[in-house]
Amino acid sequence: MLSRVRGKWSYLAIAALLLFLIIIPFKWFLGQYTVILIFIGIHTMVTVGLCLLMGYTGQISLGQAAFYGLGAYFSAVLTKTHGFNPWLAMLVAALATGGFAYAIGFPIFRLRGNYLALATLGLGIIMAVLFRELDQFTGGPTGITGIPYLSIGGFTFDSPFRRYFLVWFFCLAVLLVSQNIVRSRTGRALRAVHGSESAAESVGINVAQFKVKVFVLSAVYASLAGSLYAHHITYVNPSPFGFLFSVMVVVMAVVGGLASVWGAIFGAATVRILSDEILLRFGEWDVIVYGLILVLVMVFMPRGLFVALKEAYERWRLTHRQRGAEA
Amino acid sequence: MSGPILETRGVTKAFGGLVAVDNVDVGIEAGRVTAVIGPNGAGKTTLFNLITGVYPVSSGEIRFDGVPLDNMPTHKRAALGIARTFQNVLLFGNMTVLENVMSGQHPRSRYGFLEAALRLPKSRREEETITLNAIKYLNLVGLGLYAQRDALSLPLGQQKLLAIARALATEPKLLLLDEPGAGLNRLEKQELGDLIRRIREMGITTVLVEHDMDLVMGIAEWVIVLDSGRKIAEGTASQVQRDKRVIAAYLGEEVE
Amino acid sequence: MSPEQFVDNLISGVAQGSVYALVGLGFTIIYTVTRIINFAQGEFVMLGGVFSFLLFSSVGLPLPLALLLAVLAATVVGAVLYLLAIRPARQASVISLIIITIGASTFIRGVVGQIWGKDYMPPLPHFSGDNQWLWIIGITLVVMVALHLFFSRTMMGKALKACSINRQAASLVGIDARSMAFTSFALAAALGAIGGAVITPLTAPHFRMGLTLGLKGFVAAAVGDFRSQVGTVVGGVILGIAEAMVVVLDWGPFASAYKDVIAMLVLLLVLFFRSSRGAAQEAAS
Amino acid sequence: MKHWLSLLLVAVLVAAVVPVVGCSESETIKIGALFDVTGPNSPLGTPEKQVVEMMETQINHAGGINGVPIEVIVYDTEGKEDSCVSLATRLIEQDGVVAIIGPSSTGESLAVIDTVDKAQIPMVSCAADERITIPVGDSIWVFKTPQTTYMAVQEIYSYIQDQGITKIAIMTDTKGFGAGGKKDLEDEASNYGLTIVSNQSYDNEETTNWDPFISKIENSGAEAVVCWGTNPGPALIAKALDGTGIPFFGSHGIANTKFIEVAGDAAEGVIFPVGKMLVADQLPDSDPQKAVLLQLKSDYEALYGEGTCNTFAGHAYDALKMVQMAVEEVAPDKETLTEELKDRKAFAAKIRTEIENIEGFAGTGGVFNMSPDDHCGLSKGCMVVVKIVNGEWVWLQD
Repeated sequence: MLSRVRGKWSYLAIAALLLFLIIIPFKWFLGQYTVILIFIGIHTMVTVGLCLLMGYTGQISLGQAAFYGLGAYFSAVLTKTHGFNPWLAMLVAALATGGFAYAIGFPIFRLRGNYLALATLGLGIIMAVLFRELDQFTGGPTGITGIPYLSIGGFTFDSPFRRYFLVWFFCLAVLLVSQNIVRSRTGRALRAVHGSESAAESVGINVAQFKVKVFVLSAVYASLAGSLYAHHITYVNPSPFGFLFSVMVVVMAVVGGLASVWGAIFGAATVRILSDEILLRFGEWDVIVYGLILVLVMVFMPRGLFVALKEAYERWRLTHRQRGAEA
Repeated sequence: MSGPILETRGVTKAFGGLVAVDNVDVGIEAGRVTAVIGPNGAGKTTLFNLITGVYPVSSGEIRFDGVPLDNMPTHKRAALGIARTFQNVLLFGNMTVLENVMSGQHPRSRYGFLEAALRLPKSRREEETITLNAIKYLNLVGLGLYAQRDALSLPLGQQKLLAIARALATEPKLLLLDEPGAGLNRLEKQELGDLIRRIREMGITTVLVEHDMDLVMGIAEWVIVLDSGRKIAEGTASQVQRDKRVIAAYLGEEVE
Repeated sequence: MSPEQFVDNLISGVAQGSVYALVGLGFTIIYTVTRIINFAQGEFVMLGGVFSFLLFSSVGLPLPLALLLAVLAATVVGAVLYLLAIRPARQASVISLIIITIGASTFIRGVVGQIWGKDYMPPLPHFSGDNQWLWIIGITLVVMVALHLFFSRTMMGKALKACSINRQAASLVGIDARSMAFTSFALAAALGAIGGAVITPLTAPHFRMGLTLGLKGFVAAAVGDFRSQVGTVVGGVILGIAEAMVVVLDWGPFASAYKDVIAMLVLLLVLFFRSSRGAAQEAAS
Repeated sequence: MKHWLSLLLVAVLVAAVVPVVGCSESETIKIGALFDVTGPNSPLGTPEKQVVEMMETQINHAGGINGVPIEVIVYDTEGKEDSCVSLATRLIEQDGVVAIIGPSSTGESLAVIDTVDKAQIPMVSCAADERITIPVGDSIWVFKTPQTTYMAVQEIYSYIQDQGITKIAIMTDTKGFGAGGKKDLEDEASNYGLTIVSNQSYDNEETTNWDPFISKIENSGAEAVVCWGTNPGPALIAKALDGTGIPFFGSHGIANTKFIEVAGDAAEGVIFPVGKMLVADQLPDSDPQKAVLLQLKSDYEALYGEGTCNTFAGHAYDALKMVQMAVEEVAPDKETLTEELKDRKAFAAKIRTEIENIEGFAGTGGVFNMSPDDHCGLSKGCMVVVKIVNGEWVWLQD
């Protein structure tokens, strides 16, 4: 059980990751990779939410782009049009998006399985059209430009280098919070819902409520990610918040390994690095190679990269120990 | 004996034209082990589902501890103290043995998303209690050694015990066991009988649906017989065995 | 709007919906046999359209032959997809298989764009006169009757049906689940390609056309819960009519731009209705 | 076997992230290009990419710029704003480009402005929307080459007015290009004595059933349809309109042979505003653009086939040409150029200044006169109205 990687190990892993993340921008990575890492952070936040929803609770969502977009647009409109403080806008965005998810959560989660997939897909499509068509608020297809940067006191996050730390601060916070939730009473309740809804009800778990709560949580994560996106690019338009984004998040979640919070980083990083780094070397063939790699990864590592790596490591450790014992 | 902990009055459940439970009045005495028996399709499991709130009743009333249950959802009934197991076990396959039992502690713990997310002291304190209690119930059913195994890696007999432990972890007043003996061998059934007696000693009222008459005769202090959705007899085991209607209902049916 | 126009638009909506239904049936057939939601279904539609054009215009085959060969070619692609990408992934969970189909879809789309260009191709000529919509409805009906006969009369069809009802039981009576999965992919590809081929006289085929038509087919299939062929056809046709009627009835100034929203809302209503009825039925069984 | 594969994959990922040690400091002028080659705008991005690749070869064949070869690094954005931003950063930080050409679409261009502005690298966009360069104050580092939608609307409206038409139906693509057109069409109609009697939007990639739209137009009493969008929507609408007798007016979004191919017979008689590329051979010899247009056309079509050259290739051509001219202006000989290349930031800043100073440059899109207040540099008269006759474009001179 992934969630049960015992405490010591996972904290060691977090420490290593932190170290890695802090060193990266200063070493050769300065400048070059910060933007990709920013996007990995932003997408990880959305993916973690979906991991909680899909991997732990067993509820599919093909509409996460809607919440991501709501976060971005709330931040954009509130700061640009209404002159809100960006942090306040971000908070309002998260609350409003969460509230929206809560409101639609109860009717949507009366549906199951394929119907749920369709309903969330529909939600995504409807929101994408609204972003485009409500142009008195959203600026239509060309969107909103000149969104201000986030800042603390006199310190403005006006360079990718600075925003890198900002985004990963949020991303790690989201990961930690998710990890804590997964290992708690609440996390067990979520997995119980995945395991068997009837049995979950029979031990006093309010199934409908937990589904909605985790849906709201995933929406809040996506909204925060969207706000960070808006303040990073300083521009929003409808196209990053369409159906294809929702599908990409599902791909990231599955590639990372659905039932693991930390796998989300692997998933987001793999997809992002593939498309923005490795595949560039293939020129126009990039999408073809991307498709091929996706198929191969899933054929050979059906439970995702994170699990595959962990298993590979354990096998290595096992053989290593045996050899040590023989010697 | 302090009177019935659970009472049904004129409970009826119809699915479309099919009446699965027809005007059933039963009273379950607190602290007793009661068995519900009857041929296949008699409505035993449906009765359980009505008591636990899986379906709403078509008509009639169910009172638990004097409280009318009406349309109360299943999870609230669990919180009130009604626990159950399932014919098809329904363990949480994505958890370890211990975690299965820990999730049973859900209604007996309070902390939620926020405390969990921030790992507030409350969450840690409660989590400790939950773990200790879960281990207690695991030891009670004799699975303490397997705490860290994946739940579904256990053989069927132990899975059924685990399901009972999970139900016990909700700290119920009333425990409903749906065919706990099905699929078990003789030895396992004996152990099950012992376990049910121990549960009784803990002061928990137990109702079981069971086909194995030896098991029923061995542990049930009161037996209720259903046939085609109707209650046709009730009494002590020996009283029921002599009842003509019961014999008639079972004629042609497989009697184990 | 004159009554004739209204009827014409209704017919066009039904025909458009028939195409969605054909695409959706592909989803349904693969799903019932394998539990996979095949995100590459849209690419079969694209292959049907693009191949029809290429065989007709570039190779110069007569139209009926071009259409037939295009559908056959797409069918082969569907079968190969199964053999190369789905079958080797034995341990994969259903969600991993779904991601495989997403990867395969990207791959197929990319290859077609690379080989035959990324620009739009001209529409094919109408099959006859100016009544392509009627052709589409007619062909869809024929396909549906053929499917019905296939599932009820032929050995293979019955085996597929058995497989979709209960795989374990089917394998107990000697039906090879793998060859059924293979058949389902080929059949789904053929259905998608027929959808792509019949719509080609009314649209400009190109390598990305599968994205939207695939999505619409998904919606149609989802209305049928990916199980019911009748539900899929109903879903597709409702979607087609809703899209046409939104434009025709023109509620407010933005109606045409909100086409997808309204079509989606109509479908969601159908869904909630179905699911509340479904819950009642489930309880009854 | 399987874990080997996983390890291999990880190794590939790591290898890709670790930069190549000791990048060779070869003497080239690096210019970045961001085009949507595989995404929704690939019909635009593909010719844009092809034309810059062709020019790179041409320029280097001729000895580069003042003896220093240029290197155009083209990345495929797949039409995604976020990819576009990280690729722009990559061009700037890793590849060390002195200027960027593209992106292909309005959304991507607006998304990437903050990045180039902060990095202080000049960018010449190939997308049409006015908002990319208006106001210039948003970023002094951003230029663009295509004619604006506003100019095109003015051209076609004044033509329609001359025909004595007063009631029009407009059909616009919901995406950026069409939405920009919709706004200008609505705003300008009254200035030309036109009333919009039917105003509909369509999704270009999604719509296959055009009949309901056509019915609405027929019932509105419109005397003409003005359709704003890129292929294939306008072509399919023209086809669907065929037989109703309502004339079809298009935008510069349909300025390619694809439109004629897709619309078939319905393309006959279609009238639309466009840059002069399509009618280059009909221009009088006095037209300053004629030579450059014919040259590009023959070069491009020699490489990629007859009838392939279109205005989108022209936009990228103009963009690269401007950068080339600015470089030549900054460093008129090899020595200064070598010197300039040592301080990339300063070089980029000088290139920006020189692009802003470009005056009287006869490109494919028109004669560009850049200034600190105008980063598009085109004025009315750079567009003409053409009509499709026998599958050819014919210039309708006033």
